[in-house]
Amino acid sequence: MSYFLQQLINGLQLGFVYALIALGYTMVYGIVKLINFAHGDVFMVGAYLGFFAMANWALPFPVAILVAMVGCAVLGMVIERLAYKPLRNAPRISALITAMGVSLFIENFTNLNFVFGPAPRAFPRPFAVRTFNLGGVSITNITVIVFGVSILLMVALTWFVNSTKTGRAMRAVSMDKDTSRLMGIDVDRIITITFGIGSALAGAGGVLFGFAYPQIQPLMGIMPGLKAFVAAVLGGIGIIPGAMLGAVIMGVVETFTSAYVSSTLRDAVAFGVLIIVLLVRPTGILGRPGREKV
Amino acid sequence: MTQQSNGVLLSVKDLVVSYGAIRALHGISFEVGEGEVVTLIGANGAGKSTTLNAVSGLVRPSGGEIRFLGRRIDGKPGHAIVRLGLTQVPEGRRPFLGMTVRENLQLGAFNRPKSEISETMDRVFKSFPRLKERLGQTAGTLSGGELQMLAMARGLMARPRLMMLDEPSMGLSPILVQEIFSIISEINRQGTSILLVEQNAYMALRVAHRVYVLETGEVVLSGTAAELRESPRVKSAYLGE
Amino acid sequence: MSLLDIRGLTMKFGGLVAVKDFTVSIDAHELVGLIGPNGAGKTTVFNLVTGMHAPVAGTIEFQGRRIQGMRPWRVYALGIARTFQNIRLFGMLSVLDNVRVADHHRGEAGLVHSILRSPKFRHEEKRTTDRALELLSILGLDQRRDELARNLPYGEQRRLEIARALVSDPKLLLLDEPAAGMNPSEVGQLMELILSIKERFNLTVFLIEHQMKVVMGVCERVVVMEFGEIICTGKPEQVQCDPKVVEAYLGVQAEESQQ
Amino acid sequence: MTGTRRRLSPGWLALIVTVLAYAALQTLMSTKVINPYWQQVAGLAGIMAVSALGLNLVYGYTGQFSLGHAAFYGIGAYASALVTRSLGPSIWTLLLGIAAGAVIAGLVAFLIGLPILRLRSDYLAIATLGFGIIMKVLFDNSDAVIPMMGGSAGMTGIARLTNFAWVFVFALGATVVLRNLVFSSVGRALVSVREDELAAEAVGINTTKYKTLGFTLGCMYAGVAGALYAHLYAYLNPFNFDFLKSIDVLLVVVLGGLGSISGTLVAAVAWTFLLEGLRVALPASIQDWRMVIYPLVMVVFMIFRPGGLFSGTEFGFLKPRSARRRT
Repeated sequence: MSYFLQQLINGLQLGFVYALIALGYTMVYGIVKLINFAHGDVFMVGAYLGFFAMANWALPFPVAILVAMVGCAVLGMVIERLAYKPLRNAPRISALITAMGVSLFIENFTNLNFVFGPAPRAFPRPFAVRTFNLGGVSITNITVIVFGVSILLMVALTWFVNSTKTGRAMRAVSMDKDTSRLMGIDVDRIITITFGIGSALAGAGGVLFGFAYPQIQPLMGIMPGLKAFVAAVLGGIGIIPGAMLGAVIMGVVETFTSAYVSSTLRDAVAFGVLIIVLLVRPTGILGRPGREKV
Repeated sequence: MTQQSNGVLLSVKDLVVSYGAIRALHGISFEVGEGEVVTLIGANGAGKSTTLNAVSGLVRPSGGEIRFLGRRIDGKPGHAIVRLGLTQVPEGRRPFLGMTVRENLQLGAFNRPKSEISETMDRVFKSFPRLKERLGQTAGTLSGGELQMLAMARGLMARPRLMMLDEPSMGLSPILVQEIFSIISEINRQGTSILLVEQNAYMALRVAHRVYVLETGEVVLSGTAAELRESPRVKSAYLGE
Repeated sequence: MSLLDIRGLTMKFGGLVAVKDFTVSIDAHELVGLIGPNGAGKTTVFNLVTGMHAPVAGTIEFQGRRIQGMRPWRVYALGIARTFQNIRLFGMLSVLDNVRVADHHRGEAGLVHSILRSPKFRHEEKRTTDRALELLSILGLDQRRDELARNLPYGEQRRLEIARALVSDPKLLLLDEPAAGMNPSEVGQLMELILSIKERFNLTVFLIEHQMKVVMGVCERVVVMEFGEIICTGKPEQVQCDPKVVEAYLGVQAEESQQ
Repeated sequence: MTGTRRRLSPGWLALIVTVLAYAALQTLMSTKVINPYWQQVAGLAGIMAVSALGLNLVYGYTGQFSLGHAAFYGIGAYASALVTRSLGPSIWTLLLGIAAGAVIAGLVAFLIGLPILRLRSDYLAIATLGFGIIMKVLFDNSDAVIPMMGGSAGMTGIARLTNFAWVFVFALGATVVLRNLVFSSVGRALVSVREDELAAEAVGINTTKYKTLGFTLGCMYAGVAGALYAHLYAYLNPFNFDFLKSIDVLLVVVLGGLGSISGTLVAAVAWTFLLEGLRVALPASIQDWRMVIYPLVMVVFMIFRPGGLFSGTEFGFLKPRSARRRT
């Protein structure tokens, strides 16, 4: 039983990191219908920014998270302006291929020796890892930080999207772009902001990932990126609570597969769950089934 | 008001719009004056909605010019046009279904200062008292008539000089159509000019001051509403007589 | 004997009742109009007849055979063809191919014959091409055979859709607002076209239309819908005078029209 | 392209040019003017062409967005390698292996396609992507069931039974078959599904059948390509059949132009040679930049030519006579 609870905690921790990435995927998809493959790489850049902030500039970790968030927000907005905006009216496949191109570019560019370099680096921990024992389940202060920061960010995002003018505009644009224009909303600006916020969350996710699984390298974003996207689809793409739910499910399923079945099969099981959910409920767990107009 | 506008709010000259190889508007011209209700009537596909979408910046014209208050607005982005005081209530209402009535109204006032929103809302509720009761409900729970009212109220939240309405009667029962049209007249009396696109020619001719008849992307007939009510051509094509 | 027999047809989307207890019977070689305000449920009736939706309740019999809930391609193979309100051509296929593809279901030379270019394949290809060209020339589109469908002007796209619907020799043709977006002279030509193809191909036609001129000009019988229900059926002249229809369809107050 | 009776028809002309080109290449290879390295690259280009033609059938013609093409490529590779290793290397077991690769890839595609082809566009892409990742995991763990497959260490001991000649013949065959298929009633049915599924149903096309058909055939192409690859490279590693490999093929199809056989052929050859060419052309010190330049080319190309090289058009000789314009 305590083993089960322990794995559940581990799964939730992974799920929360996925959630921070998945939120960016789902917001961007909701607004421009683009699978932003480069998003996982933004997450990776966030981890590196956190690394530099702490290891090279000796900043405290809350500041490191902020640095990563700001840096990633800028990166996300630059990617959107340079690579995606020119293709807004092009066939969707062109935008998708471009996203893959951007993703490969970031991976291979940061892989160069004078940038981050291919060698994995140990993520610094500015404090000792302490373990608390709660009835047979051990929880580290790292886990507490991961839970705390991600919950804080998710609450903040939910508040922002639901209760601010810009958040309202983001929802409006994701529902109906033309009508949003008729309301006087500058749709391009909202799209850029969305990329910025999504990327900032991924940046924070990168730093937390570094804390929890303390090794980073330039290709570290690929698999978490894919899984976070899958999580977003699982929960119902474009739906913010869906992304959180899907991410937690992915994290837990993955951890349980490793713990009870085989760690080499965990990706297969995670994606198997995705395919089954899509077949039963093509628009995801919280998604609304759509009807085609004749 | 700027001098060159001479009481003309909106003037459209030789407007051409194409979708790919298909030309939807072949150079149409019309004007809307200060305080007027002007209506465009015509069959499905005659180019009425395209005209409104070109004026409000949703589609880019390939020729001609559009002036609002004397200023060129063709080619300007849609959100900038709204700021000048020109709003469009789109065909099919297009409410933000997942949002509440209040949020829909707030979005209508997107570019207005926060301080005036509650005052504008109160003013709008005078025309649409039913919406006040439904403020907290999501738009998806409203009936067709209420959705049309929401769309119009949302348009008014921007405090427009000119409001364009696309097919407000669509899918509504005759009694509701009556109600909607009397609200339109009332909005006009309170000082907002109206450009109305309608298939329901009877009602359109009743509330409008002036009328333009569109057929396959061209203006084929225009005049005062009274003149056109008697036109045999309008009678046979649109009034089914 | 009635060709199409619809009884108690009902359709719901979510909570909304789009069509309610719709009952109509159409005889062979009739030309029946279906009119009503926007959103009355006319297109939904067409979608139910052609298998695009499965009804919640009711039956549809075509030549004595129940077809409700059948997949659209099966319904088509039985002899019911349609056009769409907002023109649904295969934009990146040529005009000729748009027509030929609608004849595909009759072909017997499948994959292997196609890959081997067997005599059977060539024979069928020639037959279907000849048939398609014949229809294109009837509809005045033979000069356009190699254009991509999406590059045709609006009026020609409408005619191409009709050509495509006719290639399979349907018994029943459903036309969804064929005159939409046409100017009066085009509308006149369209009316002649509808009447001439009806005779030439021995068709039964069921037609949705907004323009009263078309409805009054070609229909032998008219069914009027409002809010998903039939409010009146009859000859065009009768229907036109029915106050209920005037009120629903023309959107005018009944008392006013009586003045 | 308006061949009159006196001139040779484009089809025959193309055949003659093809045979001459092949003879020239083969002569250059056997005289070692083209060294074994470039022979191998030429072989890879041909394999890419076969695989990409398959994906073009799935996505370009039938409109079904697949991000899992590499999985079928891998299935074909492993299946054929198992056949030749079990039955001993010979031309006959190679042919049997290629057939097995095609059939098994097709069978898996059919079985997985039946449920997932109901999904639309992006959802189908995600499902196929998921399938690709699952297959990669299964290849990684294959040694647990069939030790010969080697799992994540890779499969060795495969006889090098293919060469440029084999690849050329199969690529030519794949092209002709696809051309004949596309310009036929079946081909029109496939394209109608891509253009408008609902309208296709309304004109008598059983869309489920044709989606499954296009998907299965396209994946059989991938199976053939994988079988050729297995016996050209003589070593298989699950790493070669991962998500990025699917992207590679998709890229060739999109760069060439969706729904264009000519475009796919040109892009497959150009892309393979560009990548390998950069490897040779760049000095060792900036080798790493190769992988930076390649995605940049991709992005710039998409921004300036989103429709690909040949969007929906073909070289004249790739159209049957009946499909050529009459002028």
